[in-house]
Amino acid sequence: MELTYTDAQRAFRDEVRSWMRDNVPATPLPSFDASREGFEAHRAWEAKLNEGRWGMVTWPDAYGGRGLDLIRWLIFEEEYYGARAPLRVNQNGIFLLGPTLMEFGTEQQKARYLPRMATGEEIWAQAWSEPQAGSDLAAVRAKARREGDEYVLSGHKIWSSRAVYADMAFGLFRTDPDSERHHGLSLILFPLDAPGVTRQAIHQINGEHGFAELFLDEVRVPAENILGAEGQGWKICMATAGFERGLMLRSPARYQVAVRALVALAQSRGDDLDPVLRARVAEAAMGAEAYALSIYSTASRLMAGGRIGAEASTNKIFWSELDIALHRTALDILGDRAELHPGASAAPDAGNWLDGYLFSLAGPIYAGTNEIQRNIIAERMLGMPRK
Amino acid sequence: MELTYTDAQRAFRDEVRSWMRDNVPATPLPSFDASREGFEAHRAWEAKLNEGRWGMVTWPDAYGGRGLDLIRWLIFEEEYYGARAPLRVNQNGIFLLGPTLMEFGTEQQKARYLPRMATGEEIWAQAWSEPQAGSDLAAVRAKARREGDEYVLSGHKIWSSRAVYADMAFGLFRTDPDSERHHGLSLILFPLDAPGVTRQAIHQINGEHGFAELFLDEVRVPAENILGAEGQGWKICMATAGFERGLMLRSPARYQVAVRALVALAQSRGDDLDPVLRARVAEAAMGAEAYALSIYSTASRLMAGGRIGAEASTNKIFWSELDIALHRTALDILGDRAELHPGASAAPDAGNWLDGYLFSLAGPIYAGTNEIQRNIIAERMLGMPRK
Amino acid sequence: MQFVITEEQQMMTDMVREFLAANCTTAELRALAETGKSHDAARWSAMVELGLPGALVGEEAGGLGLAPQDVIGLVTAAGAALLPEPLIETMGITLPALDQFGEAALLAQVMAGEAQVALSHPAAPFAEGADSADAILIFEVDRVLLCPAGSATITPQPGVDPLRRLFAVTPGPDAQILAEGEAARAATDHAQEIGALFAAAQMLGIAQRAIDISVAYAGERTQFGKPIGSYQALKHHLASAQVAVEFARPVLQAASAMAASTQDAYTRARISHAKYVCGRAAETTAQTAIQVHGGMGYSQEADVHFYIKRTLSLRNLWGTETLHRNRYAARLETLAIGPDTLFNQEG
Amino acid sequence: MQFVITEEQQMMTDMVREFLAANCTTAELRALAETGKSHDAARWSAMVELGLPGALVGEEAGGLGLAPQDVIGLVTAAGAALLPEPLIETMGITLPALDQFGEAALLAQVMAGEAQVALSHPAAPFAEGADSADAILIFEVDRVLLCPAGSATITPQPGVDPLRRLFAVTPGPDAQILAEGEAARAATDHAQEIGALFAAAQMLGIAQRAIDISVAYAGERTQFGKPIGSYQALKHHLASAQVAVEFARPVLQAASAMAASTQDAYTRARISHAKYVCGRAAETTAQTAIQVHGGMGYSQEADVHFYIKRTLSLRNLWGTETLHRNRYAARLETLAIGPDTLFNQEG
Repeated sequence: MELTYTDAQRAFRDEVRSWMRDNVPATPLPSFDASREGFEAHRAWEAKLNEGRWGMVTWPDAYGGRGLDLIRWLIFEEEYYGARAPLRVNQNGIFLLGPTLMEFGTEQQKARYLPRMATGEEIWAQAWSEPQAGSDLAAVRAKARREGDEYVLSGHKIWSSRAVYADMAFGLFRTDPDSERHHGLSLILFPLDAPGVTRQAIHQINGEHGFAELFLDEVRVPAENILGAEGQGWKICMATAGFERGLMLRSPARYQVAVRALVALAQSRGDDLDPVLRARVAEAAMGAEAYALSIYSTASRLMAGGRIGAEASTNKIFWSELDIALHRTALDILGDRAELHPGASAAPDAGNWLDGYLFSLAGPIYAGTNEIQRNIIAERMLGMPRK
Repeated sequence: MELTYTDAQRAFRDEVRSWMRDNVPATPLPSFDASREGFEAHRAWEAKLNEGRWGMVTWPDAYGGRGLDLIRWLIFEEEYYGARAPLRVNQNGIFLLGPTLMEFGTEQQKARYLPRMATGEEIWAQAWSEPQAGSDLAAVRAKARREGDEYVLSGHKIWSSRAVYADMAFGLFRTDPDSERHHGLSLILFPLDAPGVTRQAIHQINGEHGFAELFLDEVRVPAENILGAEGQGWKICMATAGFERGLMLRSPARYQVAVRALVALAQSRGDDLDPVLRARVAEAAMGAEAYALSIYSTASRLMAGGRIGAEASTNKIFWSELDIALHRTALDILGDRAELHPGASAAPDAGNWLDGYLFSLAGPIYAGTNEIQRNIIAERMLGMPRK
Repeated sequence: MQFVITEEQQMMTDMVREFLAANCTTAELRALAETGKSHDAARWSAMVELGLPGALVGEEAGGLGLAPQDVIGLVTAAGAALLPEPLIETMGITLPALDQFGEAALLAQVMAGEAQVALSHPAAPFAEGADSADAILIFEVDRVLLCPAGSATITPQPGVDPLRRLFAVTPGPDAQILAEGEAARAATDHAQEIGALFAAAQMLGIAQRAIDISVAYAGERTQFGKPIGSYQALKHHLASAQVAVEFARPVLQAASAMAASTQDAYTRARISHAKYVCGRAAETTAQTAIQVHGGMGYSQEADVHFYIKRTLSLRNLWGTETLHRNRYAARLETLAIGPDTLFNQEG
Repeated sequence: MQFVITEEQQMMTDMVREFLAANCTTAELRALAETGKSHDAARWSAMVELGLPGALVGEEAGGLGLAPQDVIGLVTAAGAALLPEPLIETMGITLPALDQFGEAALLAQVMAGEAQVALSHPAAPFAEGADSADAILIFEVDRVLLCPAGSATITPQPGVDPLRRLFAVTPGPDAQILAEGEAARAATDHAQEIGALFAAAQMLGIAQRAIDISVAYAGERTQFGKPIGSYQALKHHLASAQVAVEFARPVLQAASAMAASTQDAYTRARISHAKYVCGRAAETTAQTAIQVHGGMGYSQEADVHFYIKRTLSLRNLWGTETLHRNRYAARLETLAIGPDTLFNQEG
């Protein structure tokens, strides 16, 4: 183990830091889940990022990246979050579909989709879940029928993140009408403005609409929009879910920045801070640090040729529980001002803690509930009996 | 609600307190699970208690009790624990079999067994579990064969509490050899010194032997030793388990006395006590108080004609988790002396915290694991689906 | 020693529970929230009709002359129903204070449904519905003021609960001083105790309701071919939540029975205990409820979000978890403890 | 930046793990405990043979010249195996100190298996095996003493772990002062850091082993007609325990990599972090293991009890949970924090 950065890594950090200092908007952008205006402001930011070639630094140059390794990706993320740069509106694209395309896409598909992903020209939504297929994704009923050079998509998707304003979606469809469960499924990409697509915003707990329901009625897309072969959808989705739970869904830097804010909030209380709250701040900080160390360790292992396995499920559980604990601690420090929105004049220190807390409650649910993750850990990692 | 004691109740408390002050041994008796000597010392204490007519105050006078109500029983228990009187070596008898006999026994059985239980002449062990029938009690395989006026008992029992030194046991046997699961079982009383009974002590985590394995080889008992009718064993056991989890298995006073000691331990640290530990002491005290209030409330309800239902399972979970948390807090206060036995000269304040902690770890297991209790709460109390 | 709800108390609770079931459904709350208001005039009139706002006011002053323990069940029910009108504060704090300070005319108006008085207190500083009140009762550390609505400066303080319209209040020159010094301190302290007790009760109601709707949802929603409520993990989550509720309830009840004398140190410790454990129960349960509801729990389509939002308010109102735990800890260090002290009171 | 175990490190760990699997089974530990002893001479000789006691001593002094990160895997393995002989303290603290203070003769004797030196330190006051040692190394706050066995007064302090024979130590007149003042303080501080780091490692080993034996037991034991390991409640208990282990391991590894400079404030905070989370993981896991084993877990028939007992010692040795959490909290308040400080070191 050698836990110090090389000079080249330090220089890279300086480069990112300097660019972010010059380019991160001074005032936070409006939320990309609350209005078209906020969404487009984030798209513009993605374009700006791309100008600096920061769209996705691990991708090859040809697709708009810099061909960097995972340690540099982590350094980039640290500086990105450290600069409080805008959240990535295209996270479904760059962190989920991107790696999937890299592994399962054709050369044409990579060339067609990745560069526009890096520039923010095409912002992606996910379209996997259905009303009766939440944790049980294999219960997908939406259909894709092959007709000549086209697939015709029909069905009802739900919990499609970003789909209210996004341009494109990647969805799971049953291409074999006689198949059951995880057989006969395919992953198909489709434009959200295609005829036959109706989007309906879901009002989430904080009033924003980060999710949509999608009603697909005979939506026609070229047959080349299939990712991988017909019937490979399940396998590809599981690989994508691996990325999701694994390295890229939640940057460790996110929690380290949140902890920095939490410590500042705690310190603003001076000696009035209750020692139990001080201890909870310390525990949250330990959690954020442990998560970061774990991701660095995984990144090192992957760079040495390893792969992500079932242990990725432990990440999902850990960060989602950390996120709730961290935000609860902040609310407990805020006391009777915890219920106020940041805009309330009586709560100059309220910040985004309330919103962050509400958002954190989704953590144990989405990208596979923590119950499912614990099943996976027990059965695949520990080898406990399925039935 | 009227939460003050009547004058008569106060007078009763004074009477108990005064008797205990005069009679509780100044030095603690040796453990009844560690040696025959300790066991017999506790039997002698039971006899002494009976002289004061304190064997089981809720029982009718005819059986050695005082015919008192449950509130007075709680007051008795408070003074008993408050005086740090010896643990009841016959708790299997007075708290489990006693109430069961009262409900299901014949007049002859009551007259035969209850008075000797009150005096400690007969100390009882429980003989339900078997190696393959732990949480799954309906998997019992030990057999009772009717031959004329006798039952002939054979089988292998385990986790029989007190059975190493006790006189009698109440066991669950399959009287119908063709029966399955909870059908065809009967509850039969048998002497532990009968020919064919072999007892083997189980060394528990703290080195004592509170449990035994029993090997029964054609043990003959009179047919009148059956409690209830043949085949009623399951129903009766479940009623007994209700008493166990319910009101009488764990006196609230036990935790209130433990909390008093915990507070004293914490206060002996003065300003050195870490505030987080102070908070945990407060939480333990709240738990002990909540448990006591809950039992008072249940007792009042029972006196008004109510019955104990599935909510008894919540008691078992609550006190067992409280017990662990309370003792862990004490060990954390003791710090580097926590691992020492009370006899160690370097740990004058170690008390019985270590032993209490180890004992507390059995709480979530015995009398039905907490997993089983949570199933019961979910299915019977909340009405969630079984399958 | 009778630790049971009396028949009269149970009847009162049942009556209010039925009223709320008929008149305060979550569908109605959604409709109300969409209007941007937080009070429904018709529902308030009906509660006035039932005499509820004056429940703790003496009969000689036109109230029902009840004690805190008589209404703890109805406060719990109001919590479960997420009642948005300020019944609990009005009944528990505002009207008894108006009575105490001889404001008979305003008291009578409020009991007749002809006036509304909003409330501000150091432990609950933002006055709910101050914009539609006729006057604001302001407890300060050593003053109690009654301020005509027109004279106060109120600043909206938008919060998480769509059914709580909050305002910071600065009393104006027309504010009338009801009490000062020791009398004011006693009144402000008393208000905090009742506020904490009733906040605890509402949270207990929320906790049980959140369990109940989760059990219902888990019985209907299927995944992998069976109801999700048949999975042991969800069963155990909800069973644990129910355990928390079961051991908060008797603490709350005992606190309510002692609440006639809020100066008593044992009473205060028990109110702190109740606030602490009811708050824990509500928060754990609301989180569990969201988890059971999955994505629906994170949306506004299901009702769950209402419960977590109300809990976010109530947990920190009338003293935070930290404050109440520390009060309880101080009791351990200053008053006798042991099994015979369970029902102690001073004097 | 290379956050991976090197091949050499892995080989060392595997070698020791295999040695322990062959020579330190729980059956052997039971047999040893029954003799009333806590050390097995043959096993110690074999470890001496492998050069393990001198692993951290420089090659010029006859040791292996390794760094803490090179042995963290073997310390973890020793924890998992419940190794009763004092390898960890000897290797980590005693021999490096003898080397530092120029006690070359005694150092050589210990490395040759010809002498044993027991250890006492303010953060681990009771010297294990002092009755069979030739000398006792005594760290005090500002003195370091080496006391011939015959000169020290030792008082047995019976403890929970049958494989730890503990003694309170009072140095006698023949005790030799190895260091005083600043030099002693630095040595005592350094010993505490290494002690905490290695206690953390042992607890991590215990945690993983306790999970592993529980998984095995849950796969064999049947109830209600199926293995208890197929019940979701047990699966989730063990999965949660595994999560705790997964996020303690990288903290421990990082701490070991920084442990060459224990004066560094970042290093100390990370060692505290490691001790805290490894202790939590071990305690939670040992409790879970007892629960999974049911009645057997509460008896001495199964092995589980060994793990909880060793954890009871290690959690409070070399600084309690409270101390380490407070040290970590102080770091937050005095050193820079944020995503770019993860691998910071002073100077």
